[in-house]
Amino acid sequence: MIVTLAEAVAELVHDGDTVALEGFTHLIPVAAGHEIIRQGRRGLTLVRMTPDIVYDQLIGAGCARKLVFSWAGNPGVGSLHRFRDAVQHAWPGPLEIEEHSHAGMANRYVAGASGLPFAVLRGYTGTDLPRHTATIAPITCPFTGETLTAVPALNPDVGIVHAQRADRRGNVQFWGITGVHKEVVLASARSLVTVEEVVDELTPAPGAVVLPAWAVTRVAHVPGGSHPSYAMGFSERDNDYYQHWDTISRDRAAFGRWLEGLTS
Amino acid sequence: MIVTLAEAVAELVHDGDTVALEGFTHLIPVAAGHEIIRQGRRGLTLVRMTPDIVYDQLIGAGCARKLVFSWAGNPGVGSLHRFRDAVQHAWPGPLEIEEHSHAGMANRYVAGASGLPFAVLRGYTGTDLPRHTATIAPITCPFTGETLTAVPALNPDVGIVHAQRADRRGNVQFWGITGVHKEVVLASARSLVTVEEVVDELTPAPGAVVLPAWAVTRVAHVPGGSHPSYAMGFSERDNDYYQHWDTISRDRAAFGRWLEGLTS
Amino acid sequence: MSWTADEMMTVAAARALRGGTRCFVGIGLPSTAANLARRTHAPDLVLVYESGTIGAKPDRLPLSIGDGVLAETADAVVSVPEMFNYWLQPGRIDVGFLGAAQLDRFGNINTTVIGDDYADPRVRLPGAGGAPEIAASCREVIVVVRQSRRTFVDRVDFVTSVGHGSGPGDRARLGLRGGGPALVITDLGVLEPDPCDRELVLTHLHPGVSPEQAVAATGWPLRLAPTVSTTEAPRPAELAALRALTGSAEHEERT
Amino acid sequence: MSWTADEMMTVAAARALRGGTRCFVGIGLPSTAANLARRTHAPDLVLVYESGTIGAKPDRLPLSIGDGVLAETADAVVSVPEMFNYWLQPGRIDVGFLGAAQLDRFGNINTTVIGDDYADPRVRLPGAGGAPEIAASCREVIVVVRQSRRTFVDRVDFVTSVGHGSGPGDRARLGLRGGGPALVITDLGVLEPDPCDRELVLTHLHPGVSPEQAVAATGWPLRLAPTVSTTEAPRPAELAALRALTGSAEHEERT
Repeated sequence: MIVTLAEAVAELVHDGDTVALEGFTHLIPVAAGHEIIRQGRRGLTLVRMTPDIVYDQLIGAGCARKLVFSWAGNPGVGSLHRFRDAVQHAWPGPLEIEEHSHAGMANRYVAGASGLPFAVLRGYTGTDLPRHTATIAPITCPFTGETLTAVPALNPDVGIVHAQRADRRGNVQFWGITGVHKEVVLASARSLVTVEEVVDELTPAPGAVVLPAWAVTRVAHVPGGSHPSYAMGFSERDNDYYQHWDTISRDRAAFGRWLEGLTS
Repeated sequence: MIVTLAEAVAELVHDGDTVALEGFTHLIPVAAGHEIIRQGRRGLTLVRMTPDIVYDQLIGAGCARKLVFSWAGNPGVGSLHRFRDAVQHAWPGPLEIEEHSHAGMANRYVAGASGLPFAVLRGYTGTDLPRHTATIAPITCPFTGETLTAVPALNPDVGIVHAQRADRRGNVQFWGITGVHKEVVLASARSLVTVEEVVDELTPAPGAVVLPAWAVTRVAHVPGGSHPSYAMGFSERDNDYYQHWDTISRDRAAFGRWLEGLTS
Repeated sequence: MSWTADEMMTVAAARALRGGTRCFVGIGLPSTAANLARRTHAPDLVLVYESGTIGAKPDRLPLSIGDGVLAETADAVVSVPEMFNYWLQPGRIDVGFLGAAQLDRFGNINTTVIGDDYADPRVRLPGAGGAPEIAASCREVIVVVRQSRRTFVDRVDFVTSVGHGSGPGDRARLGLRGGGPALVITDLGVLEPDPCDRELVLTHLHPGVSPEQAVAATGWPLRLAPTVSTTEAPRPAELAALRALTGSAEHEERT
Repeated sequence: MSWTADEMMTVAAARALRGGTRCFVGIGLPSTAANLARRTHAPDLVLVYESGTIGAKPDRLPLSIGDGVLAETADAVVSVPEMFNYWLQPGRIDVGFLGAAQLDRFGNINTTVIGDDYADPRVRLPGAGGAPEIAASCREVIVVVRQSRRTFVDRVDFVTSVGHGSGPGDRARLGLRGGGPALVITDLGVLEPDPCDRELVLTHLHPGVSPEQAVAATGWPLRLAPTVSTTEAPRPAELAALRALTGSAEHEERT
């Protein structure tokens, strides 16, 4: 149940898989993303509400074939230059995109976690998104006749998140901003949770969510595994790094040097 | 914001209203139900997943015109005799019923809390419920063509629950088995929360749900207001009373004496 | 050590649960059996109650599905909508434990009304609760119910929870993803669906029960499996654990 | 006390928020304005961030919508699906604060792509995030954006979030239940939809800004309201609170 990060990625993530690394600003599994780059995965469909630095890195490193997302930016800083370079200039390769809103993505994970093929929301109406995204469809309420919007379930092959703690049996606990953590783990065929610490026994904490070990495929002990994101109670968000990434990522050569540093 | 129970019921609950008193075994707002009986409300559509003693009492007292529910029994004991008497013998008056499953009722509250007209689930298929309940309909996934089940949102006029604590501004906190507490408060046009205690400031607690004051209409301080149900951290379930109710409720005359004791 | 028919039924139901199994438990006999299994051969059995408690480890028998001891000892407590949507519906639960007021030859269950007229029932029962979706979504269902002609009927008056419908292929046609009733454990023996036609046939008799007794207590022409085994009688350790759980030292002689 | 155009814009946006208002806040200018309002005239303003924090009371300016200080000081922290489904979608939020890369005369917003070809954009922007549903469901929307011909365009290249569509009645026809953009607050002044035709017209100019400047910075023939008021300049207390928040003692002279 508890394995090394390298073992977990080798076992769970295969070329061509649909992979979701989630964490809404908080508890982003960045180290796991780096391990996917190191192991040289190719042709991935990457799913994430808010592709940020780690997805910029995965895209720039050539791991991705397609991106499913709702907001791709460097939060508080600006653009994702590797993402833009891929979309605007197909570098290092073409990147197909499937674009949604946050409400749509969140509900797609909910449907996935619920074993339903689709979710219903009030969303997208009047926007240009449905003209470019095939996975948005109208649906009629059988009781009122009102038209709403349906989006299909997301069921990634692999869902990956970072969390504060696990116990030795693999029960996982996280707190603070929990985002879509529970949904992505439950929606995915396989799941990996990287954790700050492994303890003998989980103790209850306010706002804490617990995922039982049997709902998680693998746990890896990766202290600091969410840097430059943070793990409430363990680390602070490294805002300087987000700024710093802007400089690295603007330039293909600078990015190349960063990538070499990561993989060598 | 914080008023007496009598004031809250007088202000919020009107003859003919659709009223949901919720609490899944835990935190059932029994005292509020008794106050509705005392104030002599009539023609109510009562909604509750698990009508138990307090709904038996409301039905026997003649407050209800209709019951929307998924499981009507005396948990761990047996039947609800006032409910059965109403359905089988129209005593003290006819009782219309709209019958669902737990999964359906829970999702109807979710839709109500979400501002959607309906919810989708895998449910009811192959059962006889759709033949007798109009609020169950098939719905087709626009992406896969699969047929699922839709149920309409529940949006009661009044939603009532019991909770452990509120602060003086009316922020509400509850923990333990939280059932559909959040959903029924958010789904209802008006809401009342009876609480064990009113404190200066809420302190975080493991598993605690907080509803901000602006999402609740009225709070009433009613210590012990869930008896014979319980409030975790404040009281234990009075299992003997559930047994005792079986004796009282079997007999119209015994029930009449109980009712007289409540209202005089 | 002597034991009652209900004790035999509960022990047989407990034995049907393997370690590590995620078990959706209703109150009453299923809860007693599941807790007994956790105390005896399956300490890592995962108890899931529809009140939202996942992995409850009660040190006494809970008296309701919302007993405080369940929340206090659970790995996680979730809302009721989450329980049904995230945990039951996607098929994460291995075994659903159900009772029945009526049960037919295909394991369809009625807990709604007795009588032909839903609008004017002879007996109004509590209704569906979580059962229809437990019956639909768990990988398999175990029914625990006392056997009698009143309960084991040729055709249920109302299908509250679908068993094997009207026979082979029905569950698939209806889109039900769980396997349906795999075992019906009674105070007389055990019934299992015939692998071909899905009709419940008698596969086990509890010690001291004759095939004729089981047939007489069944409202359809009960078929016997090619081999009908005799259930192993409750062992002293099982009985001791059960009685410690239920807090009843007294027990009736089995007739 | 001198001040910059951005400071004037932020102060004007803060003033638009009344006490008790539930405000859905994005990071950047909206967050600064909302936090300023909470520090000055609206201490009981309810800040809601899409990361799931309800009633956050940060003692410093959060640097991301998922800043730890938001979770630590919130009345409640909920999951992201719950935030969108239970809190935003049903219309529980009074004011949604949005930015824009492009904005047209009806207050429609583009944050997706610049250029005519979505598949081959001139500039790929971050995308929708929470904006489409914030624009749809909040009782009203306030847009905070610097005014220029590049941003204030006759027709947005991509409708990410609907304002008043193509005019009166469009929101109702689309089934959008919130009121849409009520104010567009810029570094030059304030625009509001005309009550009849819903086109944005200039209603306020910040001190020292001429109508010609505003017209020149707008990509459609900007209409002026019958009365164009002058915004009250930032008061010293407002500026002091703003600079304490942003931690910048230094400030540029307004040109």
